[in-house]
Amino acid sequence: MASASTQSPSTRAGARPSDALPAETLLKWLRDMQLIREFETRTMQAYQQAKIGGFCHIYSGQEASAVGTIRSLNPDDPIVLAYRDHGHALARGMSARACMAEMFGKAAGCAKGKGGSMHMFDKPHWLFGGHGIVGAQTPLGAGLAFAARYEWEVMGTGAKKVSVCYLGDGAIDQGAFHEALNLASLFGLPVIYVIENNGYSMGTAIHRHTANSKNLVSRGQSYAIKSVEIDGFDVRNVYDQFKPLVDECRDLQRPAFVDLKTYRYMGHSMSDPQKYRTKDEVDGWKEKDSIAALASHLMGSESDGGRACLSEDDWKAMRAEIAEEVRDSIEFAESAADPDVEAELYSDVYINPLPQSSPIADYPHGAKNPLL
Amino acid sequence: MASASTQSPSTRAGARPSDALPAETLLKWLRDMQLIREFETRTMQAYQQAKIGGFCHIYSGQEASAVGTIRSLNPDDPIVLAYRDHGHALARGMSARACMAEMFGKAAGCAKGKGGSMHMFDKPHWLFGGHGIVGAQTPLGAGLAFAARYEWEVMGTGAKKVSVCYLGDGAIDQGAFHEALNLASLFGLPVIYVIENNGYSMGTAIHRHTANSKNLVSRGQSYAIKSVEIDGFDVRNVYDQFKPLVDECRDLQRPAFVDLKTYRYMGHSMSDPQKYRTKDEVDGWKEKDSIAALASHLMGSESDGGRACLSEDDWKAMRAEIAEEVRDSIEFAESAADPDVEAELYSDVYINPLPQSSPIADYPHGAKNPLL
Amino acid sequence: MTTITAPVPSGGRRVEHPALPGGFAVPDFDRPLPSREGERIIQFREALREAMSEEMRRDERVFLLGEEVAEYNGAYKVSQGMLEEFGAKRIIDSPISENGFAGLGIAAAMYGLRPIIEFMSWSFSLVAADQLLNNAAKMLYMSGGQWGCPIVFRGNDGAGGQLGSTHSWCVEGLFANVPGTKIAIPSNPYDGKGLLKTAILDPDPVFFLESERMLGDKAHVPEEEYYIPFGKARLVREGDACTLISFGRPVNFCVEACEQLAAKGIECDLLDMRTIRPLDMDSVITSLKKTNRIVVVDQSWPFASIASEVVTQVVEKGFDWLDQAPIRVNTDDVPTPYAKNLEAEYLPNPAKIVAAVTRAMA
Amino acid sequence: MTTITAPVPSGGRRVEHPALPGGFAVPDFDRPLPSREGERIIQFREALREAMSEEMRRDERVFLLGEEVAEYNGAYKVSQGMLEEFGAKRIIDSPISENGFAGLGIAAAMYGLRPIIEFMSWSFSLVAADQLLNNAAKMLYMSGGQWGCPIVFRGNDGAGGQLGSTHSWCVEGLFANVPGTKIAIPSNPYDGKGLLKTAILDPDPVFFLESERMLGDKAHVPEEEYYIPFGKARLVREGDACTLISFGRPVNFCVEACEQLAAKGIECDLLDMRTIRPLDMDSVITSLKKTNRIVVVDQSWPFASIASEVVTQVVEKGFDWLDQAPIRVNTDDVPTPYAKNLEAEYLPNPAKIVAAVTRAMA
Ligand SMILES: Cc1ncc(C[n+]2csc(CCOP(=O)(O)OP(=O)(O)O)c2C)c(N)n1
Ligand SMILES: Cc1ncc(C[n+]2csc(CCOP(=O)(O)OP(=O)(O)O)c2C)c(N)n1
Ligand SMILES: [Mg+2]
Ligand SMILES: [Mg+2]
Repeated sequence: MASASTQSPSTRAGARPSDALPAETLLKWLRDMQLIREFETRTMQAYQQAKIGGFCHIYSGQEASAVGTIRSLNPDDPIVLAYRDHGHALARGMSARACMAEMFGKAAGCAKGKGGSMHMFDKPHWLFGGHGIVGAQTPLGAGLAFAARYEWEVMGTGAKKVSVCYLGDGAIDQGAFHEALNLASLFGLPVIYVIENNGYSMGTAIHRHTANSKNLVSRGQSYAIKSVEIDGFDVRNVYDQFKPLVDECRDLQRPAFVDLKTYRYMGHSMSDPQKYRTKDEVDGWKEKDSIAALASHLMGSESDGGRACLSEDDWKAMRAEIAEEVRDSIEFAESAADPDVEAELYSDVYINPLPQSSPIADYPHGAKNPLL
Repeated sequence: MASASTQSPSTRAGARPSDALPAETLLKWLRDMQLIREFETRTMQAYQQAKIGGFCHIYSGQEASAVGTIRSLNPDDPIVLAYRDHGHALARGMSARACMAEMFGKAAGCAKGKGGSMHMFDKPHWLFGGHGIVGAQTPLGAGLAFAARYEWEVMGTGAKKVSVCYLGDGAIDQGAFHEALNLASLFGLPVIYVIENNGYSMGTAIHRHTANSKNLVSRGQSYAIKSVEIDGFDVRNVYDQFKPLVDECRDLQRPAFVDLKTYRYMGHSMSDPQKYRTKDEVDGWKEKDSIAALASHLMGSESDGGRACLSEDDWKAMRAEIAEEVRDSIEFAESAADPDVEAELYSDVYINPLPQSSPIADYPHGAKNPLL
Repeated sequence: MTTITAPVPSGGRRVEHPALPGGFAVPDFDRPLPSREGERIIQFREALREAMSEEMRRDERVFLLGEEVAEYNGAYKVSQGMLEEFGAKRIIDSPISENGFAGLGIAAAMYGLRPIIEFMSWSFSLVAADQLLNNAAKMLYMSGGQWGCPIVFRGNDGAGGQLGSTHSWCVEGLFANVPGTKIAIPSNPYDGKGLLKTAILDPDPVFFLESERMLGDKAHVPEEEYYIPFGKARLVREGDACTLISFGRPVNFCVEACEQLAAKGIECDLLDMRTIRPLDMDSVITSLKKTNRIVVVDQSWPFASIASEVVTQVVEKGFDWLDQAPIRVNTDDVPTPYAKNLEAEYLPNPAKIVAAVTRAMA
Repeated sequence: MTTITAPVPSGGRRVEHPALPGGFAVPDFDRPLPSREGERIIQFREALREAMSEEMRRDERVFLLGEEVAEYNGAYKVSQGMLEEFGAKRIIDSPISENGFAGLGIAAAMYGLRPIIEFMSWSFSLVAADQLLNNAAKMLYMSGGQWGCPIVFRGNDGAGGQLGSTHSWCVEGLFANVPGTKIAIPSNPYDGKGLLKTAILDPDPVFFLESERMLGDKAHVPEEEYYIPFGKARLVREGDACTLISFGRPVNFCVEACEQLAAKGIECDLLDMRTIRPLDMDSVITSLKKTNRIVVVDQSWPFASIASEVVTQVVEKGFDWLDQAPIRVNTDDVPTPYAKNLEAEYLPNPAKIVAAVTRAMA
């Protein structure tokens, strides 16, 4: 192995694609991941204090997946999610305030408090929602790719795009996903299905909920879709494998299927006693923690293959800054106004509300979303 | 190749499983297939005379599939079908009269005229219905296998059974089928999914409706299900390949997936102008006609590998007898009574009808089905 | 999507909305509709085809997707010739994956296109119920007004002539309960065209319910472009004996019943509701004030049906004008039978309607 | 299946039917129900568990299948401990494949077993709508009486506390339109147990709608075995001012409203319908004759809802007894909002019910 200390990252022998990226980029990833971690920690607290209601699914542990994949995309590539969606929303650029306020059910939330934790929508960031029904987002992923392709191919107004549709390992058991895979392959749709395979569908281990679980890629392959496994616990690795796939799908306007191995640290939702796994198992994953791993890479010396662009103090400062940002989001959410019942309950049902649509009342036009 | 003329079929060198069967068995197959062919021809006539209503899907061309597979089963192995179901019903043992009368909408029909062409049910013959919604029968196939397995395993009252679920190539695009495959594999259900792959979903050629259509077995394999292709146009071949599979699935209580290649001679339904294929294509298949092929095998000399158990006259007589049986079924259906509106319209909605279930009328008990 | 300013039909206007960059077009509904009388006699299926083709010519964002719509020219020939005119990128054959392609259309609509999704039959839409009711109907609300879903789902609805239990659904009996969609059910070619054109321009999800049994019906459909507003019932016949309320195919049975009743000197108001959501109760109550009697004819099952809703709203809004209880005529409350005689008895028909009106007059 | 004679609970009888070899058991509904008062206080979820366990002990054909029902002990702990008692062959964890496992259960029921299929929430049953409505509801009819479908589908229904648009379905607003199923909606632990036991014995498909918000509710549930008949409303309170009609969770809001009204001297009849199909209109009309006023409280959307049906049948069967138009109280006609204040306003509540009764008394 050549000593690389004097070479620029991009010319290092055997370099991985992410090695070619400037240090600031990787520092941003670290920040993104830490923001998610911190955000989720505070989300749990707020939930326990009954400030957040409904179902709430924590993303801690899976940060490398959202950050590594989203950073491989253009900002206007459309994405669509399942209900475990806070991490992707933040990685995509939603402010912690808008995200937290949504969970607090406030008018300043990304969906004016109408969506909640499972339904994070962010139009300015091309985020087509978190979706609560398992698998329901998978035909949407195909539709986003269809529309983007239609735009450049039929209308000639857009660039080639790739859409990314995230789903859990439990969602592959839904028929909708298979219909979507077939449509994507048949129509040549540039959509990448990322299975965030954390090994469990709620309390059911993957081998107990899906057949042939060691070989998920064969599901994608059976539709003649390029299908790859990615170790999703290392953000640099996610980028290294995912970015070329995005480029290829964009270029060839074809779908792909990714079995991205990851792990969630917390329960399925806030009410999960987690009897289906051992503390040892969880701790085993935590030892490889993606945030710690990236921080140590960035702190490591170049001779050890590190980036030497982050000191302990920097890292501490970054964490403090993030803690402050999240604390601020809680404060913001807490003091923000509830949605106005008069204005909001009956609005956003129709874009073009018509008289006599309901026996109860007339639908008014909705107030503008603060995010837009 | 040893001269086999003096050997019993079962000891012939290189013999296929069907060669071990007595001549009567193969003659019965021939009769079954010819009965279906003749039945369908007369069905078309009756439809054109508006004696049969609704949608009507003709099975001609595919006879080897129903007969070869059903003859590999025990009479109490449960089967379930799509809407192209006359052939299977007859092969399973439904009388031509009950089948024809059903299509004529008569009380003597297998479902008292309530089901029609697409919904052939026959409880005494363990036929759990033809089903009109594409793919809807596929979870039922898994359920029949589940119940049969539960019966011997949990209750200890039954023998090991295999259920067979038939579907068209178009049905593999329905999500229900994938959910069923996963359940079958995961739960170890003895169900064989037979895709009667006639190359078209209505007017859409298979490569235009499903991805990777040359390799359908990979769909089954991706669920770790044993998956085989069978040339389904030769009834002996169907039996030769299907019978061992049935034995294996029964023994091991496991599912299987069969891509059975076949072809339909007629349009998708009675109203299909068939512009999507050429006459040449159809004629090409007709040259290999399964009935003609079996007849010639049975007429052929043993030295040519034939069975020498059928003369031209026998064959003529058999066809005449079948023609008479089908003519009789038409006559029967025509002169049979309509369902009695008073007795039938509101019955069979509930097994245990309760007062005040409907704002319109009370539900009575149904009359007994004449078949039962 | 790159912002495309919504093309506007002549006389119409553009309305801006944050969920729809480029806004949406509203036709000039004040312009009187062209005459229903004339010589340009075409089939219902042709009227539907004209509606789609005219809007596809104006707006490149509109496309048609469904089973057998392209190369087969439509299972019922509604889209005949459209592949030739618009090409395979806009007239698109789909596999039998209703849940999948309904969802595909929904996302395409969110993105900025204007999909028309054909269900060969609405009976096959039950497998897509989740996409229709959770996603199409609620996307705007769930997203806090960020994403609308300007899409039309259309296809055959109701019994089609001995198709049996699985193929004879009247989905309006189920789906109308759900807020967030608009539901149109035309009863004749003229309305079919005018309502479908309105549906395609409308920025909200529209369920458009046709009837296989009417696709061959013929009537004058004017050359001139026209749009029929949603939520405006049509007074098909006038009379003061009783108000008949219907929508879709049974309107035609009502016409027949009215003729039979007229022969006996009983003249009825007949209202063709044309859309179910919105539901033009103003016209119903206006008529009630004249007749004081109501008969509702609905080809779906009775329990919790549109007919129940109409009766309930009549009672809520016009109780004091009622001389006696409104009467509903639905299909019978059983799965659709196959046999011809059972099916004939099952469906609403002129005789049942005449009987109901006679009862109302008693 | 090998004919198994249906086990019969003490005092009951066996009824033969060609579609069910071995017949089906009908409990002794003439026996008076045990007292609702007592010391055996358990949770709603325990009452449901007892119902299933008792029937599973009696009848080996009964099994429970659904997501997380076995090793996880139920997402809402309804099936806690059942895996241990009955083993993994009868308490079965399923993948997230509602359409698939609903269909699996349907065929198992046709074959001769007695499945209980748990939907973690009925909100997740929309993906299974085809199996529920085409297959479970119609199998007996389509097959001309050959195959019944003795199956229970059960799970949480209705808003569960800020679960938002996709997770708050009241499927009775959709599914009740369809003939062929029975629909039970208990409002308390005592009825929950008695109705579920009846549902499991019943030879027809039963949709059993629970409520996440009530699973922790506690009440006396007697030791003694009992079955509550379908189609018999329970008169929860008596009065002659107004008839309140409800089912499921909102019955509890009605009780609260009645108490508030009683404080003002207004005493109402409150009917808990307990089942929707059948619907005990006899009891409704009997009460109407006393009160001449009706308020219906239904937590599904108003349009073409059970409330619409009740109003319509009241009008059909009791028009002359009505002093004024019946009033319905539904949830608001919008997708379910997430925010706490919006959701609270959206749902029926005691204040709205009091207002409706007050309006009815005006
Ligand atoms: C159709 C449907 N069925 C069931 C549920 C309830 N449910 C929500 S999440 C979940 C488990 C999904 O697991 P997975 O897809 O692996 O995602 P993860 O939670 O691990 O991110 C279940 C059963 C649902 N939301 N939708
Ligand atoms: C869910 C659903 N969608 C559409 C239809 C209409 N339809 C009936 S048969 C058919 C084609 C099916 O083809 P295939 O499965 O290959 O069977 P084949 O007719 O060739 O036997 C279609 C589209 C239906 N019955 N159900
Ligand atoms: Mg998972
Ligand atoms: Mg086919």
